[in-house]
Amino acid sequence: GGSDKSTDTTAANADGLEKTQIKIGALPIPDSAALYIAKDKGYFKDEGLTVTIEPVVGGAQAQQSLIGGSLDATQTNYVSAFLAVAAGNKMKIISDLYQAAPNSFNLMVPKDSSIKTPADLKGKKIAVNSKKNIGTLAVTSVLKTHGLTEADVQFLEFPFPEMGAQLANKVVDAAWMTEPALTAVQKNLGAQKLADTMVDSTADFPIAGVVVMESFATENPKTVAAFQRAIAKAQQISATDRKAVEQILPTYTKIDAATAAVITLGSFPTSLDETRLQRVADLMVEQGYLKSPIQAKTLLPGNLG
Amino acid sequence: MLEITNLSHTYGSGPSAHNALGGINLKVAQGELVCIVGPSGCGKSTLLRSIAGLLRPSGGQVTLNGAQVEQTPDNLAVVFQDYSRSLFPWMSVVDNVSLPLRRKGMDKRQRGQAAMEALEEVGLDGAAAKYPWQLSGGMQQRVSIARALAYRPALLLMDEPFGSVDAQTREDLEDLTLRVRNLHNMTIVLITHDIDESVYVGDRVVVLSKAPAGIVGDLRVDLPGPRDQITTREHPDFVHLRAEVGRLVRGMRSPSPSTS
Amino acid sequence: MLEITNLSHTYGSGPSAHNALGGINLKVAQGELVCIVGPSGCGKSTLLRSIAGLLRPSGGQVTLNGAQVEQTPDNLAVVFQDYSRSLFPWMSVVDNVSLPLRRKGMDKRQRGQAAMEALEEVGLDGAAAKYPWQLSGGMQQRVSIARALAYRPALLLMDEPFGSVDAQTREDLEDLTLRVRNLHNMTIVLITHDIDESVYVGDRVVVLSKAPAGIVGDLRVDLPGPRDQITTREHPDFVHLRAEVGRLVRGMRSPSPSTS
Amino acid sequence: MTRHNPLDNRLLCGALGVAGLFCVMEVAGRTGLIDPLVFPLASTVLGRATALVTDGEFLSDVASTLGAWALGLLLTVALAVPAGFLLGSLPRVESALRPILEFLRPIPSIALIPLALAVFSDRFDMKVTLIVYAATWPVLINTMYGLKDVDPLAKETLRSFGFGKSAVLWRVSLPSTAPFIATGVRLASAIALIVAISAELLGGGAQGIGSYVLESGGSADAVEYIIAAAIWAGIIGVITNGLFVLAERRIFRWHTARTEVV
Amino acid sequence: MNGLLRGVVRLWPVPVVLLLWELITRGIEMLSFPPPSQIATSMYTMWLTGPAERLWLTDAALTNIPVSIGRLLAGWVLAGVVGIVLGVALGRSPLLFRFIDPLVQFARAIPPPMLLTFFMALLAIGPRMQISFIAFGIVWPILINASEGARQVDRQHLDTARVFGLSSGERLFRIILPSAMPKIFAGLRVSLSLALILMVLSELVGSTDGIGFQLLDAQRSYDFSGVWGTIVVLGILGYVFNSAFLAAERRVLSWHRSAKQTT
Ligand SMILES: Nc1ncnc2c1ncn2[C@@H]1O[C@H](COP(=O)(O)OP(=O)(O)OP(=O)(O)O)[C@@H](O)[C@H]1O
Ligand SMILES: Nc1ncnc2c1ncn2[C@@H]1O[C@H](COP(=O)(O)OP(=O)(O)OP(=O)(O)O)[C@@H](O)[C@H]1O
Ligand SMILES: [Mg+2]
Ligand SMILES: [Mg+2]
Repeated sequence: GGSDKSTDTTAANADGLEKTQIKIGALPIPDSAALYIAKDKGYFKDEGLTVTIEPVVGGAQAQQSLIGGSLDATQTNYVSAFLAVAAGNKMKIISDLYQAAPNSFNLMVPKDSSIKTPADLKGKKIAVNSKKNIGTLAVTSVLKTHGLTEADVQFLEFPFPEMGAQLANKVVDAAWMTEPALTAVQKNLGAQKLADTMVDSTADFPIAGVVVMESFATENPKTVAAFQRAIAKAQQISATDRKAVEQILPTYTKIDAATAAVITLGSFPTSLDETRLQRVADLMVEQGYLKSPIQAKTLLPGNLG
Repeated sequence: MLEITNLSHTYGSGPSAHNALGGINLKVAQGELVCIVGPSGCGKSTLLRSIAGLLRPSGGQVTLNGAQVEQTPDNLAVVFQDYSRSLFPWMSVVDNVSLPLRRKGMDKRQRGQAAMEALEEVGLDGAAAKYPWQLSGGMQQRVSIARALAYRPALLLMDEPFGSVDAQTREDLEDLTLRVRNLHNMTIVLITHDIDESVYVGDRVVVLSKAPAGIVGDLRVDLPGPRDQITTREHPDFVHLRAEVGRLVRGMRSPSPSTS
Repeated sequence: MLEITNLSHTYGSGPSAHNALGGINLKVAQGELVCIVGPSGCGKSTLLRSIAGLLRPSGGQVTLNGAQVEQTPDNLAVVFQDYSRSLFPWMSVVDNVSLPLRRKGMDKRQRGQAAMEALEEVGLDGAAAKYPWQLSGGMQQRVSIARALAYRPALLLMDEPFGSVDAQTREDLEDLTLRVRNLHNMTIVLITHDIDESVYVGDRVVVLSKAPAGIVGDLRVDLPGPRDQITTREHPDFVHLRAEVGRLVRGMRSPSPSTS
Repeated sequence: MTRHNPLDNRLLCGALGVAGLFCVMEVAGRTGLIDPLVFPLASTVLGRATALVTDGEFLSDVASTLGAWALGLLLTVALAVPAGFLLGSLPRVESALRPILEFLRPIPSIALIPLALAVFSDRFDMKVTLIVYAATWPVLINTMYGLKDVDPLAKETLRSFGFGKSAVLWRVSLPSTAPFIATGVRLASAIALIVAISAELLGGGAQGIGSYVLESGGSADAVEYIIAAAIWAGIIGVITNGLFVLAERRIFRWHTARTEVV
Repeated sequence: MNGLLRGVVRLWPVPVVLLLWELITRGIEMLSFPPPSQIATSMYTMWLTGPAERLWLTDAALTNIPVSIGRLLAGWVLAGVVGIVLGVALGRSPLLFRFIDPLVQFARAIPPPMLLTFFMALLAIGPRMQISFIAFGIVWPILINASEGARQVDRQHLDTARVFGLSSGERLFRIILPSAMPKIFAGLRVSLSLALILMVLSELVGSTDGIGFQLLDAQRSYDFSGVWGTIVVLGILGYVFNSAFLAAERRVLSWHRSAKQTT
């Protein structure tokens, strides 16, 4: 495999784009709203791009698809991206998509739980959607502020939609959740918020962006630039117009309009900022996710190596 | 003891249907040995399977000691024509013979002993520990005879039981059958192609006609007992009866193998 | 044509080994019909399987037209003792018979015709479209005879081929075999338990002894031809020979079924 | 002689069986044996599953999954049956390859998905490859077992008429192994469906039942969607299996006539 | 000794394939496809760098591998018992078959990842849930083969049993089961490999130990030689189980092999 096999490498067209057909992977969650807004409002088309959005399972799988060539670009969370780069994958982040806001990623406990503060979590089981990822990173930093370490708890992997059941069945003592499951467990099970995990060192934490293979970025600079322009426009709308996001959510997720209106959303950054990204890398080093520091700027296009 | 009334059977349906039995009436008394002869494919095995309750006949009925045969009756043994497929390849010869004896309330030792005795009687005590597929055709046939005799059934059905053994063994097995019958007062229905045999062992010989099978002859064999392979076969009645049966079988044969 | 030298075979090994053939020497000339008789389980089928190249004997060798038999030789047909298992249940009767004819380079029509003729000869033209498991035992046996005869082999091996049919059909099949042999100059080795039959159809009768099988008698049958069921069987030489064979078989029998 | 015993009707009995299970699930949900919050009520799920029939998007997903399923199964048969015959009739080759095959066989196709993603630039190809990988084993093994079950006397019969190895293989071994192979294919068919959906579910993609579930993953009642889709997977399984059984009964009448319960 | 030697000689294709694999992976240089030598190193560090008194096994080896094998075998045995009992019942009772068969066909077509949702809801996560999940996922080949085998007993054998008035228990244990045995064993063998797969699946969600857990851990850490290492362990386990199974089968089905042998 490799990007040489990817679809339709048309010669330069009117805009001089190296490639006009792009397949991008996205998760059916609010993070990727801008991709769908850009497609819906025709921003991609304006740039001469034909973009197909395919659902993916998670960052790791999507990155493998980049390598194989079934995707040209994909949404991914930054923790996965840095881990992949540290493992030797050559990838570039080309757009920022999503950033944490207060109460967008909370630790939840069952209604009648004896756990009142994060300090009570010692020796308990916590559900996260994926280990060695943003959830564990954020929860660990909350634990740290309460004098605990990662070793004091046990992380268990569950898909977000199933966490409610695990809380109810007392399989886990707490669950790190995001929307719309977050609202659902509060409504259905009366689950309670134990802590907002996006505070202090993780406040306004960068969550997700779009990555491509390094080779893709070098071979298709104009296409990448066109893509970035389209996303920037869409991010602008998402950042300023919650209604637009509420409207787009039911079109690509099974979140209905009523739920979309009440859930807590993160924010949609309008630029790709290397210092913000560096926070992720630094926290990962601090918590031992990365063995050696990574310069975030090496992951931005134009910084090869 | 055994009463067959108006028994008929048709295999299949529609244009390919085959009417094998066409209304058979037959009574067999307790302790009687009835031989059935008839041309190949006429319906002898079908009749036997109906008596054994292995086949639900299309019409008529079979009663055994007054009760209609619906299920396989109790206290019955069968020596099948296709003996090799009726032995269980996963059991040794002696296990094959002793298996049915479990129903007789014997314990393991008794079963083994009875099985060994029966095997000895058919000349197979040396092969007890072998598996059926290690035996020759005739030996397999003798195992299935031993199994049936060891069981000491009230009614014994035998479908060409001595077809695969040599002449001498055949005679011995005929005598063995007669002896066991007398000892335990069994009722036996025996199908055979050997007309001499039918007259030698039978109290009666029933001749069936070609499909649909019907009874064309029912001869009582009144030979002085005990029978003996040499003297009985020389008896004038024997010679006469065997000629009679031969005539009946021949007369009833249908499209013969071409003799052009 | 066929030459068997010092053929011996032992089944299995160790303490449970069974020595079935103990050094057999036999020559069969082109066009000859040799009958083999011997007690049940002595090793007749084993001998036949060695000739057919279906079993690699432990010792000695079989040569056919000067060439040693390693594989199954060409232009050979076998009627197995366990005929029902040698028919293919997934094919109709006529297909079973015509299948081997493919080797004869016949086209489909010719094959069908030859198969139908053979079935007619054994009296089964009415059953051509049926499946083997829809036939009676004797009918299945005749199908496998028809299959072998239709093939017109140079060497035909038959293992108790007429055991499951009635007396009249048996005689017809014996005559059919003789006729086909004469027409196509086949060499035939036929195993039988019927001493009369061995003398009636055979040019020679070979008598085997009990395990390990050895040849205890090899009698030339010099009866005037063409043979006829009635006159031949009345011929004094026939009566004499059959008594001779009977004596040989009886003499060689080993542990007999108990006659207590 | 025609008896109209309702219990002779396959469809009716099957429907009763399914209805029975449905009622049990519903009662379990209503009595709180299974918490409806944890696992939705049978009636809720049924409603969701019924609604999917009119969902054009879902139907095209089903079509896409079935496409991969059919192609995968076809390739499996084309590959595994000859391979089974080869291994079954050449013991030397079999013993040489056995360590490799027995090593590969238990490797979960699901564990291979991330690796397959890195190799295939086309998800359909990837799906089909994974299907073939997983579905080959039952067909291969059943073929080899069936081959061992061929009546030696039937083979000898043909050999005695001077037919060569290949003719014996083609005219005796194949027909008498065929019922075994058919069972293997029937097993493989369900596995193929399972792998197709799992690959979509764990590997992502734009089309397929698994992708449909994936898209609903962000919803609050995702579990309902998962179960509704699972029900459709099950129904497809019942239908395809029924078709296979029907075909088997027609083709292997000679086999069933001798053995089946009367 | 001779047999052992022959066994070793029989394994000759293994080094050949390994060498080829090494050459190819070195040639293509893909991160997700590390060469076997690297996989071996990582397997060694993962499992064999423990203290000598524990046979050099690491904590990871001692915690993950035995629990996984335990779950796998428990699930397999459970599936074997249920599959044979239910399968034979279905095979011998046309009525039961008509009622249950659609459910069986339905249940076995549900992809295990979806099934996991159901099992997690029904039984809280833990060995109980994992074992029943494994058993449920692998029971089908056993069940179907058993029912097929029980249905297709040679009619002559059954007639013989009926004629001699064998009780239903004897019919079952002495006729039906032995005739169905070859098919049942084919099913058991397929399931044994499936069990390994389901075991991994059951350990991917919400588990805290096991080989699947370790696989997930390696995947999450982008440790591809670790991923491959666990895959290799799965392969080895599968090979060992299968060999043990075949040895057992050879004993139980010796009659079958000999009866069906061409002389
Ligand atoms: N596969 C086998 N394994 C072990 N022993 C065998 C095997 N086949 C045959 N035998 C033994 O070899 C001897 C000769 O068998 P064979 O079938 O040749 O006898 P036969 O002369 O044809 O007898 P019959 O007239 O009863 O058919 C028998 O004692 C039998 O037990
Ligand atoms: N399962 C079946 N389906 C269709 N027809 C059958 C079936 N079984 C037997 N027949 C037919 O019924 C007729 C009688 O068969 P049966 O087996 O009773 O004959 P038989 O008298 O025992 O003959 P043989 O002496 O040759 O054994 C035959 O013509 C046969 O073709
Ligand atoms: Mg008959
Ligand atoms: Mg023989």
